[in-house]
Amino acid sequence: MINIAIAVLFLPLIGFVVTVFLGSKIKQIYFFENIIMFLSLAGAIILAFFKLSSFGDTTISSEFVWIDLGNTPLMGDIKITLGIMLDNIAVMMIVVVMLISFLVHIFSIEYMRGDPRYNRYFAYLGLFTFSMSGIVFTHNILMMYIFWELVGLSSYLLIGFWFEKKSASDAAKKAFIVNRIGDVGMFIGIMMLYNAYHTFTFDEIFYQISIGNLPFNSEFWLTVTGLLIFAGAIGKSAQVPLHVWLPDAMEGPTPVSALIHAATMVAAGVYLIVRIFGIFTADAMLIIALIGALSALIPATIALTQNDIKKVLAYSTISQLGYMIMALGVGAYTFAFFHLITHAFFKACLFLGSGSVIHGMHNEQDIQKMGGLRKKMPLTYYTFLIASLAISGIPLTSGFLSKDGILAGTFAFANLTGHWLFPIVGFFVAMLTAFYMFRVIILTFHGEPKNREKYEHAHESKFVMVMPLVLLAGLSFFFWYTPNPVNPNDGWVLSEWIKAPELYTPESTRYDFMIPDEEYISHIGTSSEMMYSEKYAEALHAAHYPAMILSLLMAGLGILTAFLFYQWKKISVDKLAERFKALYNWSLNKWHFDELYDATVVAGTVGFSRLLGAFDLKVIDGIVDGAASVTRGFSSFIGKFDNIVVDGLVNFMAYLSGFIGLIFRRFQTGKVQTYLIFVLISIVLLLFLFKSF
Amino acid sequence: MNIDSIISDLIFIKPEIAIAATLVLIVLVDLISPKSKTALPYISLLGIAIAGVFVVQQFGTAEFAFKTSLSSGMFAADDFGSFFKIIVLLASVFVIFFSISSSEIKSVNDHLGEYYTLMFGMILGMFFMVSASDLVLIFISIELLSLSSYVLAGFVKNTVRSSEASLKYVIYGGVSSGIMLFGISLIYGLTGTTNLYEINSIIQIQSFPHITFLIATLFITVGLGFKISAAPFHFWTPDVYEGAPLPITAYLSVASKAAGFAVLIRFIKITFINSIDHHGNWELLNIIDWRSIIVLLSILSMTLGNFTALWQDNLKRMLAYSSIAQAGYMLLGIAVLSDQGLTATMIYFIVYLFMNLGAFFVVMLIANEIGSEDIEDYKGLGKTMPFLGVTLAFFLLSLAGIPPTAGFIGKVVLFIALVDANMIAVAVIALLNTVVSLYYYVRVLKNLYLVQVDEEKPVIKLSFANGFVIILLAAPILIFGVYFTPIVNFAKNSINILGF
Amino acid sequence: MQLPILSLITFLPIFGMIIILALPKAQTKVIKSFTLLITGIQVILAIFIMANYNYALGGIFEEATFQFIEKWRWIDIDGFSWLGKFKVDYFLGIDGISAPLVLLTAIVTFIATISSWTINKSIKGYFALFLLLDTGMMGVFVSLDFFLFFIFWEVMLLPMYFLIGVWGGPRREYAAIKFFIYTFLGSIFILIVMIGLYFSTTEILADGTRAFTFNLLAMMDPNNATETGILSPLNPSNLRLIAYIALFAGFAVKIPMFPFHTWLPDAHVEAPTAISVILAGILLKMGTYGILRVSFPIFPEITQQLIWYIALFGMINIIYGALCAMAQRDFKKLIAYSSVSHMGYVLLGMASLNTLGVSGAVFQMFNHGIITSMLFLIVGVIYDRTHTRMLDELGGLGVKMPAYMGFVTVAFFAAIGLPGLSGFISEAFVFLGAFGEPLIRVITVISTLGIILGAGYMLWALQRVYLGKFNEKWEGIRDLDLREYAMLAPLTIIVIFLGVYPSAMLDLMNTSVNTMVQFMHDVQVHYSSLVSFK
Amino acid sequence: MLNVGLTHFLVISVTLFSFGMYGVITRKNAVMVLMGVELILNSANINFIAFAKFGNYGLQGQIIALFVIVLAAAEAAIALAIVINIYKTITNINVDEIDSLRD
Repeated sequence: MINIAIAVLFLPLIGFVVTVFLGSKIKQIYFFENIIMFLSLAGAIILAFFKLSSFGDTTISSEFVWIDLGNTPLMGDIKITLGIMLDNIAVMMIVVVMLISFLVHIFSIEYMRGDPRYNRYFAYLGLFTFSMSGIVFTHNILMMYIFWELVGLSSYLLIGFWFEKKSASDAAKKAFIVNRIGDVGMFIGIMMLYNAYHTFTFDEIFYQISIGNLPFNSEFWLTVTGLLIFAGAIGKSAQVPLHVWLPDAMEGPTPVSALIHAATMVAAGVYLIVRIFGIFTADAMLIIALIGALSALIPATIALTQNDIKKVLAYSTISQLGYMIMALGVGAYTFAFFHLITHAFFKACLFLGSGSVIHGMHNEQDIQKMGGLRKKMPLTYYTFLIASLAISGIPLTSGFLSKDGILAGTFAFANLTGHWLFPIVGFFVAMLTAFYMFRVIILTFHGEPKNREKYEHAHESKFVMVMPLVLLAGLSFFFWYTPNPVNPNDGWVLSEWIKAPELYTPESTRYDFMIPDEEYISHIGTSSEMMYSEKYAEALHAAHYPAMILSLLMAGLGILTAFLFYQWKKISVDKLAERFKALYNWSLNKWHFDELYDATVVAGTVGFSRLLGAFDLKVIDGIVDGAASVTRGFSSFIGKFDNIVVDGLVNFMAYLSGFIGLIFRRFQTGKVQTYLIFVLISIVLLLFLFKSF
Repeated sequence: MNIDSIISDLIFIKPEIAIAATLVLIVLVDLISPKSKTALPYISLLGIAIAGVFVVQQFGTAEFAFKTSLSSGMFAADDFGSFFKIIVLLASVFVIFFSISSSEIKSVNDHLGEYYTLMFGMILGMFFMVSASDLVLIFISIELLSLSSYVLAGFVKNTVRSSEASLKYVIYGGVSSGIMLFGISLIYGLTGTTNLYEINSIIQIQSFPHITFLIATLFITVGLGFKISAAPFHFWTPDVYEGAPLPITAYLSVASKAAGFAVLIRFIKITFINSIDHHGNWELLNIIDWRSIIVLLSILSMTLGNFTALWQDNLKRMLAYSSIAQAGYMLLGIAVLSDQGLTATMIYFIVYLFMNLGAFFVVMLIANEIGSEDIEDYKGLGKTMPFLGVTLAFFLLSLAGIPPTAGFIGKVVLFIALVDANMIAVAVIALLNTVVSLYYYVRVLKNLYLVQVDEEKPVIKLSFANGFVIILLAAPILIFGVYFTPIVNFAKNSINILGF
Repeated sequence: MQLPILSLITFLPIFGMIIILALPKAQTKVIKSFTLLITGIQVILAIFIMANYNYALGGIFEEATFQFIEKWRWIDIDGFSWLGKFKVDYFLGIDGISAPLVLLTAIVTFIATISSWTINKSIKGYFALFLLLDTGMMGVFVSLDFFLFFIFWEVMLLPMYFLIGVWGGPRREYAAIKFFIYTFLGSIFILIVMIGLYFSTTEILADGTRAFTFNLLAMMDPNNATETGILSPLNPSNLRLIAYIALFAGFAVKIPMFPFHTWLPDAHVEAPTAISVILAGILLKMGTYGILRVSFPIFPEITQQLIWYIALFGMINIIYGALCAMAQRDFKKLIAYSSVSHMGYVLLGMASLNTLGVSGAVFQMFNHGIITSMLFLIVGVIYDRTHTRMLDELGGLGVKMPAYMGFVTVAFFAAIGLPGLSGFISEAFVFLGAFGEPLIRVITVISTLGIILGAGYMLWALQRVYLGKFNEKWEGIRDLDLREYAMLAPLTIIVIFLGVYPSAMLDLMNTSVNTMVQFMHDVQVHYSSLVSFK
Repeated sequence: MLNVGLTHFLVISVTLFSFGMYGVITRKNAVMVLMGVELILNSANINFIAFAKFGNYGLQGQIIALFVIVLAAAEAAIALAIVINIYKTITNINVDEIDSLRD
C-alpha cells in the first residue's frame, strides 16, 4: 500500500524533472508526462480500491526521520519525520486529484497545442500534481505546510504561465502573496502546536490535545491555534477576505483553472480543516462558519453581474468553497467533504467546458459576446448543462446530494444553537447560484449569437477535449455516490467511506451537541449520520426533508429568474440594473475588495517601504544629516570636503571632524608670533588647570 | 671631580666621541678636497657604524659619567639611553640614504660638507640629550640639536619656503628654549641643583611653593613639548616640516622627536619618582599631576593632529600633522606612568621609525619625479609608479594601524598598557582618533589607485638603490607586524634607566 | 603529526598571491587560471575536511573536541614585571559552527573566481587582492585565538576596499571608503574588548604557571577569570555589559544590523559582481559568526539578559530590510537589502539560545551565503548584457533566456523560503526556535511578517525583470554561456540538495549547536552563582 | 642704601623675561624679535646668578650663566644668518608678513 502511495506521489515529480530538463531538447516529451499521469491515476485507483475494500477504517501510515537533532538540551528529542498516512479521506481525495489531473492533462494536449512553452506547461502540471498529492498523503502538519507552499509555487508558475501579459504576472504574484498571508497565519499556528507538543505529526498532536494538554494550557489559545491554521485555509481556499486572488488567477490557462483553481488546490483548505477538524473549539468553529458564510454569499452576489465566463466560475468556486467551510463550521463534517468531491468533478467539468468554449471561440471570454453556441458545440453544451444542474442542486445530480446535506446541516445547527444566519445565507446563495449559472448558460449557448464572425468560426472541440467533459459530466450524477437520489446517507460514500469525525478538544470547549452521549453511541453504534450526540442526529434528521424542499425551491426560483431575465427577456436586465445602479455596480466591481486592498494594504506597504527607503537613504544614512544641514551653511568647506569624504553617518562624522579640523586649522596662521601667543595662553591655561593639585 | 675621573669617564661616551670625531673628519675632508663631495655620505655612514658598534657594546652598562656627587652625574650611560641612540642612528642612516637621492639636497651640492657636519651636530646633540641627567646638560644638548637643525631646515637657501621655515623655527625654538631655561633657573633656585637625581632627593624631603614649582616644571615642559611637537607646543611643526628639505623633515620627525621623548621620560621618571612597585608602576611624588598633564597633551596632540590633517593637500604637511598625532599616541604610553607604558612607547618608536621614514622617503621620491607634494597630483600614480604606490600605501596603513603591519602592533601594545592601567576612556578616545586618521591616509590611497586618470602615462622606473632602501624600511614593518617578539624584547630589555 | 590542513586552506591563497605578483602583467589568462586552480584546491581541501570531520565532537568551549587543531606558540615573551609572560598562540581549529562556514567560503570563493573572469582592468592586482581577501576570510573562521582572529578580521578590510574602490561602479570611491570606515570603526570596539578580555583571563600553561591569554576557549571558562580583570565576571561592575554591547556593535556592523547597515547597499551596488558575491556570501556571515563564537560563550550571562534586544534587532532587520528592498529601483540594491532582511533571521535564531534556533541561525548563514551569491550572480548576468540594473528598464527577459529563467526561479524562491529549497528549513528552524523562547515569542510572531514581505519584494522584482512584456531594447540578448552555467549550476544543486536533505548540513553542526546551547545554559547558572557569591 | 636682596633680582629677571616676551610677540622686525629672545635668555641668567649668590649654591649658577651666554651668542649668530638669508630671498624681514607657510 505504502509503496503504491509513494509511487503515486513521486511519479509526477519524475514527470516534472524529466520534462523540464528534456523539454527544450525533445519535442514530444509531453507524452511522457501524460503517461506518467496515467500511471499515477491507475495507482491512485488501485490504492483507493484496496484501502476502501480491504482495510476498512484502519489508518495505514509510514514515516521516516527526515531531520534528527538528537537529544537536545532544553528542548528534548527533536526529530522531524516525514510520512504518509492513508485513511479513507486521503485515498478518496487522491483519486479525485489524480483523475481530474489526468483529465486536465488530456484536455490540455489539444488546448495548449502550439504554445511556445508547451513542454514546460506539462512539467508544471506534473509539479503541481506532485505537490497536491503531498498535501493529500501527509501525516504531519509541517509536511502539509511544505507541500502547501509547493502548490503555491506551481499555482504561481501556472497562473503566470503567459507571463508576457502583465495581467498574468500580476495575478500570479497576487495569488502567491495573498496566499502567503494566510500561510503565515498557518505557520504561526504550527509554531504554537510545535511549541506545545514538540511534534508535527497529526496523531501525536491529537493525542496530546485529547489528554488535555493544550497550547499554553489555555482553551483560548487552542481556539487561536485552530484559527491560525484556518488562516492557511482562508488563503488557499480563497475565503473572504483573502479571496481576491482567485478571480485574478483566471489569467492562467483554462485547464489550469479547472485543475488548480476549481477542483483541487483551492479545496486543499477544506481538506486541511477536515484533517484537523478535531482540534477546533466551538468558538473557532463559529468563526469558521462565519467566514464560510461570508465567502459563500459575497462572491455569489458578485458572480451575478460578471461577464467573463471564467470569472463567474471563479466566484462560484469561492462561493462553493464557502459552503464547504461553512459546513465544517457548523459541524456538518461529512457533507463538507462530500461536497468537496462532488464539487471537484462538476466544477472541473464547468471549467473545462468553458475552456472548450473559449477555445472554440478563439479566446473570447466575454459571455455578452457569445450566444447560440448550443448548435455549434452540442457536447460542450450538454456537459456544461449537467454540471450546472449539479452545482445548482437539482435532483439526480451529485450536487443535489451534497448541497442538500450542507443545508440540512446548517438547519440543524441553527436549530440547536440559534444561529439562523447560516441556513438563511445557505438557501439564499443556493438561489443565487442557480441564477448565475443559468445566466451563463443562456447567454453562452442559447439565444442568438452576438458576434457573428466569431460564431461562424466556432466549432466543437476535438475528442481529447470533449472526452474529459463527458467523463466529468458523468461523474456529476448521483449514482456514483448513492443508490437513493434523495438521500445520500444511504450511499456508500457517506455511510461507509466518510466516517464521523473524531473530536479531541476538551468537552468544555465544544458545542453541547458535539458532546457524545455514551449510551446513545453504544446503543446505535457509530455511523456517519449519527455523529456527536442524539440531539444532533435528531435535529439533522428533522432538517433533512425541509431543507431539501426549500433548496429545491430556491434553485428552481433561481433558474426561473434566469430564464425570465435572459431567455424570455420578460424583465429587462438593463432597466433593473439602471434602477439598482448602486447595487449593480457594487456587485460588478466585486464589492471593491481589490480597490480597498490596493488603497490600504498594498499602498500602505509600498508607501511605507518607499518612505523607509527614503528614510534609509536620507536619515539613517546620516544620523545627523541634522548636523549636516547645519553644516550645509558652511558650503565653502563642504564643497571641498566632498572630495575627501562622504555623506551619511560617515558623512556626519566627516563633517564633524572636518569642522573640528577647521577650527584647529584657524590656529595655524603662518605667523610665528601668533603661535607664540598661543603657547603663552596654553601655559597660562595649564597653570590654571593644574594649580590646585 | 678631577681630571682623572673625567678622562676615565670618557669610555662611557665612546659613541659620542665617535660622532664628534666623524664631525671633525667631515669638516677636514671638506676642507682638504672640496671637490669630492660624494665621499661625504660614506664617511658619515662609517662614523655612524662605529658609533653604532660602541652603542651596542654599551648595552648592559649602567654608570654615571662626570659625577657631580657620589650617586649622581651629568651623564647616565644606561640601556634606556642606548636604545634611543640606536633609534637616532638608524634614523640617521636612512636620512643619509634619503639625502643621497634627494633632489633638494643635490641642488646645494656645494655645501654638502656643511650639511653633513650639521647633521652630525644634531646627532651629537641628540646623543647627549638621551643620556643627560642634568638639566644644564639637557639644555645645552637641546641647543646643540636645535642650532644645527635651524640651519638644516633652511638649508636649501634659495627657496622661499625653506628660508621661511628656518626663520620660524629659530624664533619659535629660541623662545621655547628661553622659556625652558627660565624654568630650569627656577628649579635651580628652589633646589640649588640642576641634577635630576639630586632634585629628586631634595623634593622627596622638602616641600616647595607649589605654584613656583609648577611654573618651573611647565616651563621645562614647554621646551620638551617643542622638541616632541606635542600640542599645544606644536605650532612650528607643520610650517617647518613643509618648508624644510624632505630628508630633514623626516629626520626631525623621527630622530629629534625620539631624543625629546627620551629627555621627557628621564625628566619625569628620575625627578618625580617616589617608588616603583614590583609590577613596574611608577609611584610619583605628589607634586605635579603628571598623568593628567600628559593625557591632556596627548589627547590634544592626536585630536588636533588627526583632525587638521584631514584638511591638508600637501602630503608633507599632512605627514607633519600625522606625526603630531603619532606623538600623541606615544605620549599615552608615558601617561600610564609605568614600565609597561614606557615599553609600549618604546616599541611604538621602533615601529614609528620605520613607517614614518618610509612614508617620507616615498613622498620624497615621488616629489623628485613629479615635482610636487600635492595630493591632487598623486592621482593615478599607483599605475605609473607601482612600487612606490604600493609601499606608500603600506607605510600609511601602518601609520593608521591596520594589521598585519607593525603599526598595528605598536598601537595594540599601547592599548594593552592603557587598559591594564584602567585608562579605558583614554584608550577609546585614541581608538576613535585612529578612525579619523584613516580618512586622510586612505585619501592618499584613493588618489593613488581609485581615481581614474584618462591619459596613459609611462611607468616610471625606480633605481635599484632606492628600491632597496624602501624594502629595508618596509620589510621590518611586515615582519614585526607578524612576528613582533624581537621588538618587544628589545624594548623590554632597554627600559632600564640608571638608578632604578 | 597530522597534516596542517587548516593552515593550508588558509594560507594557500597567500601563496597564490605571491605567485601571481611574480607573474608578468600581460599573462592574464595564466593569472586567472591560476587563481581558479588555487580556489579549486581550496574547495577540494574543504571537502577533504568535511570528509574527515567527526560529527560526534562538539567543540565550542572544549579544546579537545575541536578538530584539525593546530596550536603553536606564536609570540612568547617572558619576564615582564607587569604581565609575567606575554604570549599569543597560533591556534586554529574548527567545530560544527565554523565547519559549514569554511565550506561556504571555499565554495563561494571558487564561484566568485569564475565570476571574476569578466574583469578586464588590472587583472593582476585584482586577483592578488582577491586571494588576500580569501585568506582573511578563511582565517576568521578557523582561528580560535582572539588576537589571530582580529588580525584576519582586519586583513580582509583592505583588499575589500580596493576591490570595491578600483573595480567598482561609478560611485565606487564613496562606497569603498564608507565600507572601510564603517568596518574599521566596528573593529575598534572589538579591539578594545579584546584587550579587556585579555586582562581578565589567565590560562594554565604547560609548565603549570598561569599567564594572560587571548585564547578564546580559555576566555569562555569562568574558572580562568582573574580577580581584578576589568572584564572578569568576578568583578562586580557593569563593564561587562558595556563591553558586550561594544563587541556586539563591532560585529553588528558586519552583519549588518540596523542601524549600522547603510554601508551595505552602497558597497553592493558599486562592487563588481564577484565582490558582491563575496561580500554578501561570506563577509556578512563573519558578523554573526563572531557573535556566536565570541560574544555568546564569553558573555553568557549578559547574552541571556539581552536576548530580547538581539531578537528585536533581528526583527527590525527582517522587516526593515524587506520594506527597504521593496522600495528599491536598482536590482542590486534590492538584493542587498534582502540580505539585511535575511541576516535578521540569523539574529533572531541566535537570540533563541535553543537548539532549533541556533541550528536555524547557523544553517541560515550557510544558506544565505549560497542563495544570495546566486542572486548577485543573476544580477551580474543581466548587468553584463544590458549594463543597467534599473528594474524599470528591464522586463520580460524570461522569454529570451529560458535556461537563465530556470536558475532565477530557483534562486528567488529559495530566497523567499520555499520548502524544498534550502532557505525554508533554516527559516522555519529560526522561527520555531525563537518561538520556543518565551521572552521573544511576540517578536517572533511579528517577524513572520517577513515571510510575506519577502515574497512581496522578491516576486515584484521577478515580475519587473523577467515577466511582463519583453522590452525590445534588449533584442538579441543571449542566454547563459558555459561559464555562467558553471557558476549557477553548482549553487542551484546545493540549494536543492539541502532543501531536500537538510540533514547533510544539520548533522554537521548539530553536536556543536547542542554543545553550545548546553554550555550557554550551564555557564549562565555558573555565572549567576559567581555574581551572587560576590 | 637700599638693601638689595633676591627679590629685587627676581623682579628684574621677571621684568626682563616679560619684556623679552613682549618684544618677541610684538616687534615686526626679525632682528628685534631676536633681541627679545636674547632678553628671555638673559633673564634666566640673572636668575641663575642671583640664586647662586643668595642661595649659597656655590659657583654652579655662574658657570651655567657663562654657558648660556655662549649659547645665546651662537644662537644669535645663526639666527642673524638666517635673517640675512631670508632678506636675500624675499627682501623683507618683517616677521608678520612671512606667513606663506600656513593652513
